[in-house]
This record gives sequence, structure tokens and C-alpha cells, in this order.
Amino acid sequence: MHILYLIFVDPFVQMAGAPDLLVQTLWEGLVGGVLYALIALGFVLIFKASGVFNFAQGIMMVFAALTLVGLYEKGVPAWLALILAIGIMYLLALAVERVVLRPLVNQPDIMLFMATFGLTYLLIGLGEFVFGGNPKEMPVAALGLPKGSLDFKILGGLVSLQKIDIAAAVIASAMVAGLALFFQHTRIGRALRAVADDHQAALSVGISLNQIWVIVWFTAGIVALATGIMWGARSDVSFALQVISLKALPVLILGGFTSVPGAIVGGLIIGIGEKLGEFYWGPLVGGGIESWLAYVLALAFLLFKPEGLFGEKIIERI
Amino acid sequence: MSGGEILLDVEHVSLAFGGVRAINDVSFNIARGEIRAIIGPNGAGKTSMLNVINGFYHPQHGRISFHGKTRARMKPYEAASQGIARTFQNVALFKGMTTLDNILTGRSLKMRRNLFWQMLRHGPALAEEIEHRKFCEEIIDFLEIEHIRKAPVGTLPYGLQKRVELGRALAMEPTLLLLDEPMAGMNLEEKQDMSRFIVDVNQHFGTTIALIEHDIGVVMDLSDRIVVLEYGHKIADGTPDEVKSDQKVIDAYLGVAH
Amino acid sequence: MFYREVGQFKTSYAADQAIFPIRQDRIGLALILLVAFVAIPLLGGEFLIASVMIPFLILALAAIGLNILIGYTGLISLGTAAFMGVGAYACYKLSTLFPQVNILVWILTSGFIACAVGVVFGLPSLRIKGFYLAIATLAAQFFLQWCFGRVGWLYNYNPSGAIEVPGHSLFGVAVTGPSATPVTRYYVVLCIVVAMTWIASNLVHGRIGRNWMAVRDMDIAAQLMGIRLLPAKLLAFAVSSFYAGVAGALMVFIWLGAAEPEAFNINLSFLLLFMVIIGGLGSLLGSFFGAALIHILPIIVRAAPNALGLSVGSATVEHLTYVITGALIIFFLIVEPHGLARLWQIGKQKLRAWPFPY
Amino acid sequence: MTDSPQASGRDAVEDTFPKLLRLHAQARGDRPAFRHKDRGIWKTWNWREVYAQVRALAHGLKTLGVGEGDKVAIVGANRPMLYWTLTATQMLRAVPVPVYADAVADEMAFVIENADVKIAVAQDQEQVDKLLSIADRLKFLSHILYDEERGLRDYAETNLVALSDLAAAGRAALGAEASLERALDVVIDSGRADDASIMLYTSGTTGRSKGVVLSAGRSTQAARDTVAFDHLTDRDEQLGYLPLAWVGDHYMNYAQAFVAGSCIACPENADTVSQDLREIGPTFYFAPPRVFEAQLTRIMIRMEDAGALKRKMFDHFIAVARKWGERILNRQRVPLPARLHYMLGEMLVYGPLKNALGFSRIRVAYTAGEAIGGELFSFYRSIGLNLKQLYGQTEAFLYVTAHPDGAIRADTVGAPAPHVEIRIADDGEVQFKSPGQFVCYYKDPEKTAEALTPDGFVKTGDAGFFDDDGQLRILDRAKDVGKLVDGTIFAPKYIENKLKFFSNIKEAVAFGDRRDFVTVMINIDLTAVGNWAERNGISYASYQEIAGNPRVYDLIAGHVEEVNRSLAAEPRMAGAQIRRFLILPKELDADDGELTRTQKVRRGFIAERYAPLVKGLYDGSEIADISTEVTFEDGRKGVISGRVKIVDIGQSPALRAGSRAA
Repeated sequence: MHILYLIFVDPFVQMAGAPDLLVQTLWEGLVGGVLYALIALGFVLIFKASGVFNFAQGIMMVFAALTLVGLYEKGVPAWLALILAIGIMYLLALAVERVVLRPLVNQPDIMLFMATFGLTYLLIGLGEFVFGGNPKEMPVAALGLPKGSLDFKILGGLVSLQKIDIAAAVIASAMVAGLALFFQHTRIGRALRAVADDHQAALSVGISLNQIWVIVWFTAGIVALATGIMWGARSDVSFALQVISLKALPVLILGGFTSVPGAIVGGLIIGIGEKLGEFYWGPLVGGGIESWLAYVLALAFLLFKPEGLFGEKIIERI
Repeated sequence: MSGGEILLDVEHVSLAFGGVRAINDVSFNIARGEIRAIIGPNGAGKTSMLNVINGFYHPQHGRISFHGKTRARMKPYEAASQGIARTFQNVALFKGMTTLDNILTGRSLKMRRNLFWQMLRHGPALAEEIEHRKFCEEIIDFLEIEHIRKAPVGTLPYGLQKRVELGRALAMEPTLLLLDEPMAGMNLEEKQDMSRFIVDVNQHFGTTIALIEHDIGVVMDLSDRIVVLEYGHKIADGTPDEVKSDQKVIDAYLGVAH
Repeated sequence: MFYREVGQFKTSYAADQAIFPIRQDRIGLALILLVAFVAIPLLGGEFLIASVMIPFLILALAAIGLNILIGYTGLISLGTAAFMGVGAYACYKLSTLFPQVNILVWILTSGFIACAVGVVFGLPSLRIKGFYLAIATLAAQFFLQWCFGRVGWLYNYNPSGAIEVPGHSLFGVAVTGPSATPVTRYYVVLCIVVAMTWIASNLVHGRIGRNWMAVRDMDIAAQLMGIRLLPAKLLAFAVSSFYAGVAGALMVFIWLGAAEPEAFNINLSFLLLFMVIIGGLGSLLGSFFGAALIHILPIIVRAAPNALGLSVGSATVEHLTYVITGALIIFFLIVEPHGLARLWQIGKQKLRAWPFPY
Repeated sequence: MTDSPQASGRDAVEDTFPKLLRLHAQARGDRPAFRHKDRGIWKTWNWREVYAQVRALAHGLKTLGVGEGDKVAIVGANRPMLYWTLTATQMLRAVPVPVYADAVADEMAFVIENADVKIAVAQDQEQVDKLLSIADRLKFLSHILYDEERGLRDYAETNLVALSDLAAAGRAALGAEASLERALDVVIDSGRADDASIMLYTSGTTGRSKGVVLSAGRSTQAARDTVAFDHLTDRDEQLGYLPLAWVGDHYMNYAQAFVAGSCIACPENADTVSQDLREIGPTFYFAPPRVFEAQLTRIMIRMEDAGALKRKMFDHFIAVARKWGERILNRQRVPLPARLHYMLGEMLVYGPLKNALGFSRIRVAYTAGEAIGGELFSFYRSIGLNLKQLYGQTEAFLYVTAHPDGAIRADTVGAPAPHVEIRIADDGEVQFKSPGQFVCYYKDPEKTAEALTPDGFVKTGDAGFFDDDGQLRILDRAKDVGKLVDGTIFAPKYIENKLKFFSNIKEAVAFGDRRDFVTVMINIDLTAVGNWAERNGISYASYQEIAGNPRVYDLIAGHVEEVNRSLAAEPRMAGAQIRRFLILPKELDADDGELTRTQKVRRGFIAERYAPLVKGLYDGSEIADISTEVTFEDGRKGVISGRVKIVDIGQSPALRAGSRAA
């Protein structure tokens, strides 16, 4: 009886009791969610355009951030480091298209999926090999990102929002908007959408598949970079972030592999969900449930709606 | 033959994917021991009909009774255990396995030895394995594919793959055998072989056969009765001669295709 | 070239169905076993036995388990490490609760416990496939790993949060704990691995194996053969996790001697996956190849520079290993998706057809 | 008829095959006697089982009214059941008449009618259908038996019986009634040496085919001799893949196996023979030259695709083999280094090669039927395959001459087989008396008389001669052998064969009878020459064009000179070297009547059809014009005409025998 109370009543009592804490938690979750959403976003881009389930998307984020910080630590001015980082993401996109996608085109998806595992390891190894494995600090100031926090006295308590988080939220929304426009109103964007539907169509637009892949991976790279900066600003930059980046996967399952809005909504759900879970229910089981809550949510979700919130229904033809 | 006992009865079956109506209130039956053809232009719902019969699709309306037992929603493996076997339009073999193993999978319903014996693969398990190997060898002999017994099916020419697939279906000792375009993409000689096999199966094993085929000549020779579908509707049903002379059929199908 | 198959005709199905129908292969196998059972213990140094062979065999066992799932049944799992963990922790609990019971019994029992857990997490595999399933198994990975860290009962509330293996002996010979000699531990592992490999090969060569492959190659047709997907897939999960569980137990009890939850983190799952990919999907032999490569690679990377007289930090070694492993994966997927096992097959075919090219 | 004089004094107790079978059943009952790849595995029967089975069949046949002297036709591929029925027939002192399985209904009808066949045994539905289609014409035919039931279950015919049922019934009856067993034993014992053991119909290249009657005593005797000659034992394995109706199979497999107690393995079906050969790995093997030829071609083609290094190695060791292989096989003295070199080759090439071909375990291999190319012959010997030639005839129950171990040469057919007496008639025809010598042609005394000399020698109809070391050489059909004006023997086939051993030459037609010198018309082999042309950058549009190409002429001229050289090496032939030749602008074709259906050149016809060319060959002109009708692939007729170049060829000085061009 007591246990049921602890699970189904007590948490809500707490929420009501300390609304400021609730708001704080929600905000935390929201920001986390936004970042998940960004990773997932890059992922969806690639999946839509090249049908590749890019397991390495999370690592690309860490790699991008690491490159940026690494260069900065090597004395490169932040703005230049940023540009270089972007450049490297472009090279990466090229390399991936050449070395991985092109040879494996027409292979079963599962092959490409596994190839991205290889990519993951390659990037981890490379990043650490070049810049060293020790955690690094994101040069927030140098990148002109705000520091410190805004505190509001509301709901009889204190809610403090990290400026960086606000920035993150803003930038994230900006990027989403930007991408949306890009897809709707540019030739390439339309081509990308076409590819998602069928590859011939893309060619008709007059862009080769290979180019498209490069573009997509590059875009995903930039998204990764931005995300990486945000994450990095909130915690140190190291491949420990890898674990966080995997969170993008359950997000995808919720959102569906092919839906941009799905990625965003899914991200928010997961982000907020796990924060609330951790904060209000976690203590019941000794905390730390953040590490798996997302996956279990996703799993539960899979069983009832395999195609995700916004994904197209998969009809099996015989 | 068509006078014989009814083996499978399809009554007023309708099937739709989302909005698309694939089959529309179709009824026909298959008598035990006959060769029954389902023909019609592409997209007439022939394959869907087969999929309904062996439980891949579940019709929204209508009922299907097999062996007199009317079924609600039947799973494919249930259909299999009731004795309905099937080959596919585009060969659906287990590419990673050899001809022999493919045919052996057809026996899996008949294999009883449990995990324990399977782990040892000696005594009863091996005995069972061998007993079924013998059966499969009969099929291999029947289909004249001795020379590719141990070859991975992925590497075989199309015509032979079709033959192996038939063998796999036969391994189930089905009472009703559904053949989806058994001769698609075959050259004349291969077609003749395949027709011979189909007739032999029907006569020597007494297997009832329902087949979809585009080669009208073959259909007319092989089948006892023919159902003609068009856009999910049944437009004719009867002996080859009846169907041949049916005006609707001539307009809808023969006229178009040939 | 060494094959002389003329006159090796089969007069019974038993002989024809044998797993090694060619005499020369049987001889080869015998030689390998001879080396494993006699030569290595006699001639092998402490390092070879304790740091190369034992881990290699254990990893190979886990790889076989995973291969049954991915290679034979076509179900991707990223949670193998967790299932190994279940085996390890189960064995730890059981052997500490009932120390007097023969440790081998517990090692196998913990296999069954892992098996049960595996089935639970395998349930979704009916509804979902491919990457979806992969992600679902991540749930197992993280949830179980969390349990190992947070559920004190599992590690007997050790302040360290780790599990230390108490000494156990078998017929008076110490097989676990500090007092156990490498050779004894090696023999324990070897026997178990050989036995379980034999069983695995029996399974995959029989009805069950065929059903798995049928599900893998064309699940629709498989259903038509009367194969029910759920039981087939769950059985694959069960067997797979059983192997993982036993491997996990061995890993802690025979190899490491102690372990923290981190020992079973997602990286191990990845490594096992790589072993299977590089070794060869759908090949038991491949599992051994893969395990050997992935396990020995870092050792080589570590040793190589020293041999060249350079000194390289252990961190760098790790990074290099990562790079090489990653590159290898991509390389194999592109060049030979069926991995080392297929290369082996091709080589063998060439020898059989010698002097002809095919 | 009594045993031929040679046989006297060597009579053994087992003078019939049933008696031999009984002997093996007692002496080596557990040794394998027959194998058959059936349903994927090699079903094996030991001698005891076979004996029991044959007795059962015999009794079954008896119940169908088969008795002494009755004829039983056997139609089908090599199946143990058919071999057994054959023995069962002999057991009843009836006469088995194997019929070629690929014979069309009419040919079959002729044989069965001519042999007064009472019961026909068919392998499967196909043969049964053939038999039924002609049944009404066969007054004596009472029953048709069959081995493979597939498709025959629901045949209405009442006189259609499954061998398995017959055997089962027989077994049951014998089991029930000991008296029947004894009765059967009595029949077996009553079998006599001069019982007709089998009738083999010689394929009718010349006129109607004749039923060659062979007696039990002589057959077993002949087999005994050659079994001893080649040391066959009950450890030997043979592959029964040649037509039952051909003396080759009946002797090499059936007769020798029944004498030696060795094992006969029957392949699964026609298209798995080479695979089955590999699996069984026979120790005694017999194949016509064309089989070995095709084999070699396949080897070379497959090696083409091998990597450069591997091919180098292959060529290197093959060269080594050509140099030393035969000497080593003939146990001649060979320097140690060469021996070691060869051993290495055995490990790297010859061994694996023989393995790939299924020859690894062969102790003795024979080839016969046509002349075999020296190159070809020594290739197989050089890689360690003990390949030998024999010269034989159905009338001799095969063996007339054979290569004795140690004295083997491509250009002879060997020395007289044991107890065979050979003489060369004045007209050069080879005549013999042999242990296995036939009794008569069935129901054909004139033909029989024609075939025999007054003093009981058999005329082979082949011209030949013994060379210095007592080995026989066959030149040609006697009637084709002619003389040049100067009296030198002119053996067209002999010369043509020498030419045809070159892969570039498909057909050759030699002229010279009653002329001053020898000339030939040559048909190039388009595939071989085509490849050569490709390699040498010679482009061509048509057969006619490449045939006329001067460089092709040079190529062929080279071959012709080669042939002259080897002719020069043979005292009797040196005079009959080729003086002039030309290359025909079209391929000789059976559709145009230039070849027989069995691809033999019809010299006379060609001579008149290409009269202008023949004239050109002899009036010394450089070119001759010809226009002739051709039949195209699609059967359309057309006329091709053109000028054909004629070339003179230098003569090689006649050498003394001894040094010989291979």
C-alpha cells in the first residue's frame, strides 16, 4: 500500500508542494530535451536522405565539440577554431560519402547501420588520439555565449535559468526553423526531400545522389557541432558525452526515424520525462534512473506504436 | 473433378488496404484433387487472394473454410499446420542455405525432437534428421535436382530456384498447394518441366493445387477449373473452355494480354 | 592442395550429414584440439595462458552467443554485455549464498538465469526488427547495468560496489580466487567452451538452426513452413543469453576475479558485436576468429611500438586500438561482409580446387 | 562348340558368371560388390546380398517362364538392378541381350525382334514407354519389367511388372520352399562353359547390327586372363558408367568384376558422373580417348583463369612431368634431382590434379576405340596416371592386344593380350584367335563365315603391322588402306589422325591411293584457330576468310611438316609423306553428306564433290577454284565459291626406326 502511495501519490504532492522546483525541473528537462532533439534532428536528416541509420550521430557531436575545444586549446582563436571545426565536419562528410556510403550503396540497411558503428569507434579513437582523452572545458566566453544565470522569484521560490541554456534553446529553435526553411524553399532542400521519397526523383532535380549525401552529412555535422557546443558548455567536453548522445536513439523511436517535428517533440518528451522521473521517482529506487528511463519509455512505446509518433506506417508487402 | 468434395471454400471475401480495395466480395471454391487456376490482369488481386487463403492478410468481410472448418483470423503457420503450402511470385527461398536445407525446413513442422536431443544431435535427433532427409531425397529425385543438392540456393539460376521452392513446399506434404506464378520468367523448356512436375504432384501425390499464372496456354492445359479476377471482382469461373468462351473474360483479359 | 577427397564417399546419411564430412578437416580439428589441450598448457607461458587464451576463449563464447542471435537469427542486440553481467552477478550471489555447492553448477545455473532475463528482453523482438530492436536492447543494457550498480543486494552491499570472487575448488583443485593457477583456470574455461561450442554447432546444424536461419533469411516464408516466429526468436534470445551468461560468469570468476558494473558497459557490447561482424555473421568458427582479432589487436598495438623501440602511452594505445577497430569494421563490411570466416571458407575452397582457381 | 584351343588346360571350375557369383558370395561375402549413388548416398551391397538378390530375381524370372536359351533384353543406364537381372538371366541359362538405352524405338525394335526376346527389362518410364510403343511388333515379348517405379504405378498394362516385386516374390517363394532353392542350385550347376552367356549387338556402322554371341566359358576365361594381366583383386573399385550394351562395359566392369570380385559403382545419373567419379575414386578405369581429351581441354581452360603465379607453377611442373613423368612411371632410371623435382610436383600439382579429376586411386586405366593422340596420352601418363591402350573387338570379347606394364607407347596398341594369337594377312589385315573369341553372329551363319578364316581366325577388317619390338600398330580399316603407285602402303586414316591430333585441325582428308604421292585437304578448327588468330591480331569476317589466310596456311604447314617428320621416322610410312595440302573453305558437315552421322569422313563422296580441288592437288597448280553447296545452321541451302590456295610441303628424310617423334 505504502509503496503504491510512494509511486502514485507522493510525487505529485511534492510537485504541488514546491511548484518552483517543478518549474526548475521542467526547465532542466526542456533544455536537455532540446539538445536531444538536436542530435535526433541530425540523425533524421541523414536517415531521410540516405536511408542510413547513423549510429555515429551522437559521436559526431562529441567529435565536433572536441575538435573545436582541442583546436582552441592548441592556441587557435575561438572564431577560427569554429570555422576549422566546420571545415573538418565537411571533410568528414566527404570522407564518409567516399569511404562508407559509396562502397556500401545497395547493401542491406543493416550493413550501413553496422558500418556507422565502425565510424563511431573511428571517430572516438581519432578524436582522443589527436586531442587527448582528458575532459576539456568549452570556451564559452570566447565563443561569445552568455554565462551566468537569470533568477526569477516566482511561485514562492527561486527559479534560476542558466543563460547558456536559454541560448541553447534559442539557437536550437533557430536551427530547426532554419532547416525547415532550407527544406521548404531551397532547391537542394527540395532535392533532399525528394530523395527521401525516391532516389530517381532526386536525380531529376539534377543533383547527384553522392552530392546529396555529402550535403546531408555536412548539415548533420553542423547540427552536431552546435549541439556539441551547447552540451560542452553545460558539462565538460569528453567522450563521456557519448552515453548522453545515445539518448538520441529513444528519442527517435518516439519521434519516428523520418519526422523532424517528431524528433523535436520526442526530444522534449524524453528530456522532460527523464528529469521528472529522476527527480520525483528516482529516489524510490536509489536514483540514477536517468540512465535507462528513456530507453524503457522507448521500449514500452515500441511495443504499442512501432512506427513512432510521426513516422509513416510500415506496411509489409509480400 | 470439379464435382469432387469441396476442400476450400471462399465466401464473399473482401479485402482492403486502407482505402484501396484489393478484393471485392469474391466467392469461389476449390475441390479436392483438382488443379484450380486464378487468372486476371495485373493488380486484379490474385496474389492478395492467395495471401488471404494462407493467412497473411485477414479479410474485412467474408469467410473462408478449409476442410469444412470455417476460420476467423488464421495465422500463416496455422495454415501451414493445416496443410496449406505456398510458393511465391518472386522466389522466397532461404538464400543463406543449401538446396537440401531449404527443403528440410519444409519438414520442420513434422520434426518433433526437443531442444535437448537437438543439442546432442545424436540418437533420436539424428535418427529423425535422417528419416526426414530420406523424405527430402525423394523430392530431390522427383524434381531432378540431385546435382544441386549441396549448392547454396543463392547461387542457382532462377529456373532451378523456382524448382527448389516447389520442393520446399512439397516437403510439407500439403493437402492444398498454392503456386504464385510458378513459371514466371522461365524459358519454354523450364516451363514444360514445371508443368510436368505440377501435373505429377497433382496426380501421384493427389495434392490439390491452386495456381496463379500469366501464361494462358499453360493455364488452359493444366487446370481443371479457372477463376478470373479483374480489379478485385470475380468476372468468370469455370472450366477452361467455358472461361475461354466467356465474353467478359475475352474483353477484360485475353484481349488485353494476348 | 592438401585435400585428397577422392574415395571419401558416404554410404550413410549419418556420415553425409556429419558436421565435418571431409577427413582432412577432421584431422585439422583434432590437431587444433591437441594444441589447445596439450601444447598450450605445456609450453604456454603465464602471459599467454592468463592474458591471452583465457580471455580469448571467454570472449569467443560470448561471441558465439551473440552470433546465434545476430548471425543465425538476424536479431541485432546491443545488450550482450548486460546479459554477461546477469550471469556474473547471478553466479556471485549463488556462490556466496551457497558456497558449498560445486562452482561449475552455479556457473551453468547463472547461465539459465541470464537466459530467463534474455527472454524477457527478447519479447519485443516479435513486434520490432532491425535498428528498432537494437535500440530496444539498449534498454536492457542500461537498465541492467544500473541494477548492478544500484541494487546493493546484488553485490552483497560491498562498500566498494564491486564483486570479489571467493576461492572455490573443484575436486580439491582451486579453480577460482587467487590460489587458482592459470593452467587449471585455463582447463576449466577450455572444457566449458569446447563443450558449449559443440552443442552450439549441433543446434545450428539441426532443425532449430535451420528454423533460425529461415527466420533470418525470409521470415515470411518461414511462417509458411509452419515456423512460429515468436518461439523461434525467443529461443534464439534464450540460447544466446545463456551463452552470454556463462561467459559473464567465467569472465568474473575465472578471468578477472573481481568486477564492477562498468565491466559490463555498452563498450563491451559493442566489442562483442564487432567480434561477430569481423569474425563472420552466421559462423561459429568466425566467433573465434573475431574474438581472437579484437582481443589480441590491442595486445599487438601495445607490443608493436616496444618492439620497434618506441614508447607509447597506454592512452594512445587505447585510442589507436579504437581507430583500427573502427577501420576494420568498415573495411570488412565493404570488402567481405561475411568476415574472416568467409575468407577462411574461400581459402579452403581454393585449397580443395587446387590447382584450379575454382 | 568347344572352348577355343588356347583355353584348353586352363579350364576353371567357375566357367559361368552365376558360378563366379556364388563363389564370391562364399569366399568374400562381406566385400562390397555393387554401389549405387541413390538419394544422395552410396547404397552398397556385398557379394552375399547380391547373390541372394540375384537368386530371388532368377526365381522370379523363372515364374515368368524364362528358361534355358530364352532371350531377355535389358534396356537402361548402369543400375545394380539391371546388372543383377543380367546375372539372374544367365543363372537360368537364358541369354541377356543388353540394348543401348539411347536407341530410338525402331533400333530397339530391330534388336528385340532379331533376338527373339521373350522378356524386356527397362530401367524407367522412358524406356518402358519406348518398349510399349513397339510392343505390338514383337510377337515373342511376353513381359516388360522395370526398375524405377516413378510414373509407372498407374499404367494399365497387365504384363508390366516391377523388378522389386518380382524379386520380393522370388525371395518369398525361395524362403518358403527349400526344394526351389535346390532346384535353382541345380540349374546353376548345370550351367556349361559353352552356354551362350550374352549377346552384344555391334552398333551398325556397316549395315544392320549383328548380335555377337559370346559363350560363358570363353567370357570368363578371357576375363580371367586380363584380370591376372592387370592384377585386379577384390580390393579394386570400378565405375560402371559406360553403356551396358557395349562390350567395353560388359567386359571391363561386369566380366572382370565377377572374376576378380571387385566392386562396381553406378553413378547417380548422367550429369553427375564426374562428381561421382571423384567420390568413388576407382582403382581401375576405362574411357574412350574423347573423354580424356575433353578432360584435358577442361583442365587447360580452367587453368586459364588461374592467377599468373599459379599458372607459371602449373606450366613449370607440367613441363617437368613431360620430361620425367613417363620414365618414372615406367620405372626407368631417373637422376635423383629430377626425381625430387617430380615429387615436389606431385605434391603441388599432379596429386591435386588427379584428386580434382578423381584419378587419385587409379592403378590401371585403359583407353580404346579410336586412336589417341600422343600428346594427350603422354600427358596423363606423365602426371602419374597408368594409362594404357588396348585394341579389341566385340568379336574378341574385347581384348586383342594391350599395353603390358613397362612397355607403353602412344603410337602402338600394345602386344597380343595373354593367349591371343595374332597374324597379319598378306593384304595387311590383322587376324586373331582369342580366348574370348565369339561363337557366332546370332541367326547369321553367312556373316559368321565371312568374319572367320577357314582356319578359325577372326578377321578384324583393320590393317596393321607389328613394329620391331613386337607391338601392334593399327593403320586403318583394311578396305581403306591403299598403295601409292610406287607400292608404298597408303593408310589415309593413319595420316589423318596424326593431323587431327593438332588442336588447330578439325578434319583432314588424305588422298593417295593409286597416285604418285599423298595430298590432304584440311579443315581448320575454328575455335582453336580463332583463338590463335585473336592472340596474333588477325581479324577475319568469315570461316572462308580465315581458312584462306596465308598465316593460317603457315600455321597448318608447320603441323603438316611435323606429321611428315613423324611419318619419316616409321620405315613403312616414310614413303607416304604428305606432298601437298590445302585448307577447305567450308567445314565438312554431315548435313552436306560429307561426314557420316558418327562424324567419320566420307572420303569417296568428298573426292567427287571437291573434284576440282583434288585435280588441283595433283596437277601442281598453285590455286584451284571451287564452288559448292552448303547447308547453314538454319537448314537453308546456299552456295559458296572461292579460290583455294594449294601448298607444297618439304619431305623429311626417312630416319631409321628408334628415334621417334611423339
